[in-house]
Amino acid sequence: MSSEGFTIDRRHFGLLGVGLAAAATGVGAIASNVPQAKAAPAAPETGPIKVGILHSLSGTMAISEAPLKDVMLMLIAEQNKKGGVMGRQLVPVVTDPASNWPLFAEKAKQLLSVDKVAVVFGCWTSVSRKSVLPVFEQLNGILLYPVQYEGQECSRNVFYTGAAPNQQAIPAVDYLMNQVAVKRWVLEGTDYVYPRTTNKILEAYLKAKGVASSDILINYTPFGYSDWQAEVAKIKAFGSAGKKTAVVSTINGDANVPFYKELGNQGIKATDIPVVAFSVGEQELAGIDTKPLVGHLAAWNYFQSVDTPANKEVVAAFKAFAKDDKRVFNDPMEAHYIGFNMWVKAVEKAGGTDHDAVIDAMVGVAHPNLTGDYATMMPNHHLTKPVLIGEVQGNGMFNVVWQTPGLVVAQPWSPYLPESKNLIGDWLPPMSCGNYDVVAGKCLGAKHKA
Amino acid sequence: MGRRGAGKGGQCWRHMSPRIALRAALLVLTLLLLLPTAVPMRAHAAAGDPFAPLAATNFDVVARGVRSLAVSGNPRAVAVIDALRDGKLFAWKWPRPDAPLFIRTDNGFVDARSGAKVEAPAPVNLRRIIVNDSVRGAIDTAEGALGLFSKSVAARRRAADTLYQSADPGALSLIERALQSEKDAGIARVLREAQAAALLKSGLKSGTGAVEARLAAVHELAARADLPTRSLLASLQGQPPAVAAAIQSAIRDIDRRLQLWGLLENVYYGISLGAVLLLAAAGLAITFGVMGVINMAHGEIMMIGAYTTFVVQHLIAASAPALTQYGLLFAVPAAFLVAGALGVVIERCLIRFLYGRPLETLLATWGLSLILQQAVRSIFGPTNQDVTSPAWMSGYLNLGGLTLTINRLWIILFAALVLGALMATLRWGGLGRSIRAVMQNRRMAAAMGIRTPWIDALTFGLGSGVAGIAGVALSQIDNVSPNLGQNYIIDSFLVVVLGGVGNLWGTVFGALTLGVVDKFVEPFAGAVLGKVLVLVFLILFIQRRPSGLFPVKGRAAEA
Amino acid sequence: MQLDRTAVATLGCVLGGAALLASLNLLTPAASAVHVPDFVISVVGKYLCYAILALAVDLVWGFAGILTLGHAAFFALGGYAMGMYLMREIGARGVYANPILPDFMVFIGWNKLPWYWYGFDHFWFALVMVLAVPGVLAFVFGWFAFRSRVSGVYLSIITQALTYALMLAFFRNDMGFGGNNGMTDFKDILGAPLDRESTSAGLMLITAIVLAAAFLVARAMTRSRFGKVLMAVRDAESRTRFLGYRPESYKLVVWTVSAVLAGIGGALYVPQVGIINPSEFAPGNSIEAVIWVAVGGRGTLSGAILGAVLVNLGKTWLTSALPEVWLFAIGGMFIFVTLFLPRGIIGLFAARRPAAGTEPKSAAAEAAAREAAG
Amino acid sequence: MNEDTLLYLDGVTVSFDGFKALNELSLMLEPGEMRAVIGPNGAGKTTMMDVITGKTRPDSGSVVFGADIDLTRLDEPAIARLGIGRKFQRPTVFEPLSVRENLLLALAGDRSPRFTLWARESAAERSRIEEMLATIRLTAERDRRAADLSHGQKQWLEIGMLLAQDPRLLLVDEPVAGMTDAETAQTAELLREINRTRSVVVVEHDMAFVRALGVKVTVLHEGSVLAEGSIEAIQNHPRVVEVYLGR
Repeated sequence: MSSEGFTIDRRHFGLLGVGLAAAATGVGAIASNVPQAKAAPAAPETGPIKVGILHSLSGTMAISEAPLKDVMLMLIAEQNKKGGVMGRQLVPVVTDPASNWPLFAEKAKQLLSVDKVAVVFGCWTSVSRKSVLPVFEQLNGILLYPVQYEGQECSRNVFYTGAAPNQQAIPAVDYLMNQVAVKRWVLEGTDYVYPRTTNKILEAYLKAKGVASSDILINYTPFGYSDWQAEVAKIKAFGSAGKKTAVVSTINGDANVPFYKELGNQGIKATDIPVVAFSVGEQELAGIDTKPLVGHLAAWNYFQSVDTPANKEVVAAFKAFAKDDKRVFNDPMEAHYIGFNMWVKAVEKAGGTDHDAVIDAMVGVAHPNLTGDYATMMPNHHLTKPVLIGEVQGNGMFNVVWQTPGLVVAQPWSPYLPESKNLIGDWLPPMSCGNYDVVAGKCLGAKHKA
Repeated sequence: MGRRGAGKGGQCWRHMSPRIALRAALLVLTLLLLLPTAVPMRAHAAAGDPFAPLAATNFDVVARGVRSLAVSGNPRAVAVIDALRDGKLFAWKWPRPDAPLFIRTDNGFVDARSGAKVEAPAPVNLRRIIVNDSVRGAIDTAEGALGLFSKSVAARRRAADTLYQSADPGALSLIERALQSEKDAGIARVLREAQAAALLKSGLKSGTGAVEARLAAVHELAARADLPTRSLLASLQGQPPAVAAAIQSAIRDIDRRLQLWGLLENVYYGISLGAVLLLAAAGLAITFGVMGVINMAHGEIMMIGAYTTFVVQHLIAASAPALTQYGLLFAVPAAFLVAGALGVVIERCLIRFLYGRPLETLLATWGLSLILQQAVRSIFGPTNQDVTSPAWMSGYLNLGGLTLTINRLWIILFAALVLGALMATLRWGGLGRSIRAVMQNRRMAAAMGIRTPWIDALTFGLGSGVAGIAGVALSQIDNVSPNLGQNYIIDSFLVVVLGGVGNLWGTVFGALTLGVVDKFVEPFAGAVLGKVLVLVFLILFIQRRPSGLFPVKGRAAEA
Repeated sequence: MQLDRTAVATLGCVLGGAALLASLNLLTPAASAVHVPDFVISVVGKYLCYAILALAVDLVWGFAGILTLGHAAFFALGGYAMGMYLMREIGARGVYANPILPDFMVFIGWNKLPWYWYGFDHFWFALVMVLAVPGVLAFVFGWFAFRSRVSGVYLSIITQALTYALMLAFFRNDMGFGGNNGMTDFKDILGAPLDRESTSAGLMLITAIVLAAAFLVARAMTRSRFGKVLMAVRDAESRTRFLGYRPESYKLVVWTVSAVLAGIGGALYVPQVGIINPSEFAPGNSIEAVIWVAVGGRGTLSGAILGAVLVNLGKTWLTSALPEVWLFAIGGMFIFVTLFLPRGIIGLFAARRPAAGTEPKSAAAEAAAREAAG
Repeated sequence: MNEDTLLYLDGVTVSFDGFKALNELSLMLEPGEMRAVIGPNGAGKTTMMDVITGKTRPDSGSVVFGADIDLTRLDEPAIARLGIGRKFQRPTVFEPLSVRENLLLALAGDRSPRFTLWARESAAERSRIEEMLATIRLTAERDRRAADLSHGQKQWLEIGMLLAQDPRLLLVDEPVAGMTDAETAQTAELLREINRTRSVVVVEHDMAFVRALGVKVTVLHEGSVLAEGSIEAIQNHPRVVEVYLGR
């Protein structure tokens, strides 16, 4: 080595020492705010209760997820005003998984094993949920997942406060079939798991109802698809076969605005070809001029426009909290509202935040929906929900035109899919199983040992 | 609905004095007991009464009720249907033989059938009749039918169209009456078509079912070869064999014609996509193509342009509502200035330190793009912003079998204008001349007294300004969200590279090629795979032509 | 091969640090003050995988002057190969208890395994694929690109197009790689359950060892005569042609090696983060990898490692400490580094003149070289 | 064609979008000859070099090396390996590498990655480098980065690299541009020395230098040969005086 090479090396040496030492200590620092750390994160039983919030504040999903963080902060603040839970204050722990799926897993691990949160409210996309699922099961955490999803999952550590397909898709199709006399169906979706599964369920369901496969058109587009001209024209053509046609849209958030704009521009009115969407709520409509869309449909378990005192109260509170009168309240927000209150009740019921105790206590807890009736946490960790069909109005709100006569109990395992038709989930003893095959009479997954 | 009703009743307790509440409760009880017997009586009452179906709880029934009511010629029809549309029509909530209907007016309730004033029923007994889109459709038709005799040509025209769309046999007599009085030839034609449609829809046994008449009708319709007609013809069932055959052949012609138009339509889609890409890439063609700056924040600059549009629209809506329709016209220069200024700042504070290190520029601007995104996110919030499209930019126009959406047309035109202006500036403008001078030979230009650093800043500003303008256009077809830019940055670079760096015409061809290829691959490969194929084609293409469609030839290229 | 102190220091920090953390995690009781929680282990393991990727990027960018904006593609491909093995390893423990088909195939209704999934039930086969898939893709891509003398920005852009195309393709559920959700819910690797601390600690250690090995290989390559030719190509490509060297073949070799390296990094990454999905192909990831190198110090292998670790450390910390504004911080850092530390953090500490033949030369010289080539 | 030509350009034409850089250029070089090529800017001197070294493909015409090797079919590396070395106008040495390493890379030998990956520096190579260093008077600088050499030293280093390549034909582009008189003289000396063992083509503006070389001169004008002969003959050639010396 040349002499100057040598000096550099010495500096490198020091530098790298510093660098990686810094790395080690830095990582240590992240961990240091906890006295002890082994897998099972028994949250402390005294002092404030930490509540993890795992929603993307940046990246592509921020548009949908960031508002959920605000709702959680509001709920926690209000609970603390009421004196917290069992006299203990709640402390929100906010992180930003930045719409990056591996980061979701990392953050979940951090929340559970480092911050020792008692519960986590978070995730939006299926993939983020799938990515954190192993972490929650390994560290026996609790996740409240507020978004409607494709089902085919039933974890002991997750409480699904959003809709399962039979709590959203199927009633919507029933409505179109019976009330609008639709005969021909376009299943238009973004190419990922939720639309794929939902459309498979719907296809099976429609066929079961005697719809010919020639009357079903299934089509997928990429994420963030913005040039809808050809697709919409295709729909128009498909709709010109002389039978009443409807579009069932599972198009993902970002692609919706251009889709509806194109519909409007190509002059497709709801009276010609109604579109019923499962991922379009007040939040998504906030981005567009809805006049051309009046009459198009969305199926949710909640609409901001629903006229009940409880709802008015919460919506007003949220607008006040966000200091912005234009902020909207939507279905996943209500899911968080219900989920949070249920968790509070469960903690009080269990007399503490011990995860196993709370998980067991959650089942059977009931809390009023903002739309009336009670949501009850069923043994399959899903909620009973009313299903509302709303029509888009000029002001970006929905006008409820129909709702299921009673509450719908979630079926996480769709009876319309061959692979899951025999499965049920029930986390109460003696079954204590997320995917129990009623025909084979055995638990396919890991049975929980209490 | 029953349960929902109960829910509503439940809420009303709070607002009612105990006495009324009690009475209502009793009422509910008794009525619930009556229910089973009530249903058939109501059905009986419905017979002959054109209003009864409106009280039904099934939207389909209501819709059909509206149609028949409209053509029934009942004097109260107009008032009732308007009330229904405006959500002022109420039904008695509990089943009752005569299913009463009320219209809420500013001063109390009137009976729908008679129009006579009635004392207000207790809210607990009322159910607002909800209008869903199928009912709304029926109302449109109805109003169409009712507008058939209005003075204004436009109204009659609309009426005729809706009648054609609805093809309601019940309206036949109405149409005939209208035809006798109708002077306007165009409207008369539509009416005849509507008549034909209605005729074909009408059941066989109704006397009008003569085969000749139907054949004539089919012929009449086959003339207008558009999708609605196709769907109408396709929907016809139980026709006499001869007629059925005629219909089939008619449909076949229409399909053949539409197919041809379909090809053209694809081209149009391709071009309009190309126009969008061109707008997105034009600015880059300056900053990257001419200056060689790999500006990863280009997309974010477009995003800023889009947000400028949003802000301008709101300012105008607030200050000069009269001009709201033309907000965009003000947004264009505003976006150019804002983005341009931003560009100059970026160049002065960042880019100029990195000349000769193009790859480092890439990294720095990437960092910048993150910052801009987050900045917008913190200022405007992460959610989409509502940029309204002015009336003159929405809707579509039919050109033969082509459906040209107007906003796309505008964007194509706009892209052409922007490009023209850009080329003019570069070719003839004083700035353009010095830009070219500096880019060709910096030292010489400097020697000739051109202040090269200043020119660099202006050039970058120009490119950014154009990107800002592109943002205005994008705000019309895409989300105005902090992520707006990211969806376009890669495509923009591909366009510039495909066209050949440093050549505006190349950029044009690059954009149009990408657009059209994409739209022609899409139908059979699907949107997702289509895009993949286009990218693969692009990679292979660049292997063949390492410096784009229009490489800068000669020794200059080597330097 | 004799080691100078840089190498010793780097190896020492990587191996020593990893060993220390692992032992502190496994051997000390949870209660003790020096105990290292599993979270730290998994995070460090992730950083080390990124460091391998950074090393790969530095090889081609720092030493051959090829700015790749698509290296995450090779990383992800390696990851997918490993993911497919882990998927098969789940066997009948999936929610549908299907012994052959992974869950995602069951619920998009496939009833037989596609041919390209055969063999992935064997670990050795997966390993071969981890090397082969990125290697072959890189070789074919590079063979075309370099032979037709695609270079500079053009190359960067098409590498970006490559990874972008792959991302879109893998998003398609019909591809049979799990679409948007990718692959997750892995149970164990070679029989060792992934949710056990010892496994994650072990994986982290293995990653450290692989990183060290990769560092040595890269170092040997760049110090050999081959490496010197490479740098000659980087700084004055046409000049080397007139000396009778074929730059394209040199680029092709280093490009392919680097791709394989990236693939290995990805393969180690997947079992530790527990998910692989198409967003790993996102062009942004590739750019970030380049930025790690720039931050650490382009053209110095230790710098690449340092950069990868520090930047990601910052990310982990900021996303929790100031979730609202962390993008400002990260973005600002990138700008600062490129503006004021053109030679990265290493450059800060290194003597005024860098060691012979390590760092790329100044803009002026680059310009000179370009003109001379004309 | 006759056996003892080393390089034979026959009717070579090159044009960049319309502009003819070389126009029917023909030129013949004997083995062991040193030839000076002069001409005003844009006369096509550099383009001629490009054509010979395979950087530019001629539109028409042939370039034959030795007995029967058609250079227009080969690319730069192949031509270089045939033993045609080129020195650029602006010195291009590998800045980050040391003087020794520069020479090492230039030494004749296997150029394939397969070889260089495992190659160790052999004793033969070491001695060759030392003698090269002596020839170009850089022995003292052997371990300095090429970047730190003076302009003249870089010129020599590059010439040294050419020698290390051990070429049969050497193309030298304006070797003394920007050199001190002393350095110029030394360079002329150096070239003559080189010329003892191999043929050389020198492109130069500096008439003093060309005279100092005292060799056959070819005058290029607008892409073709205007005149050829001894420096004296050239200087009295009326056309040359007219177009080149511009009197």
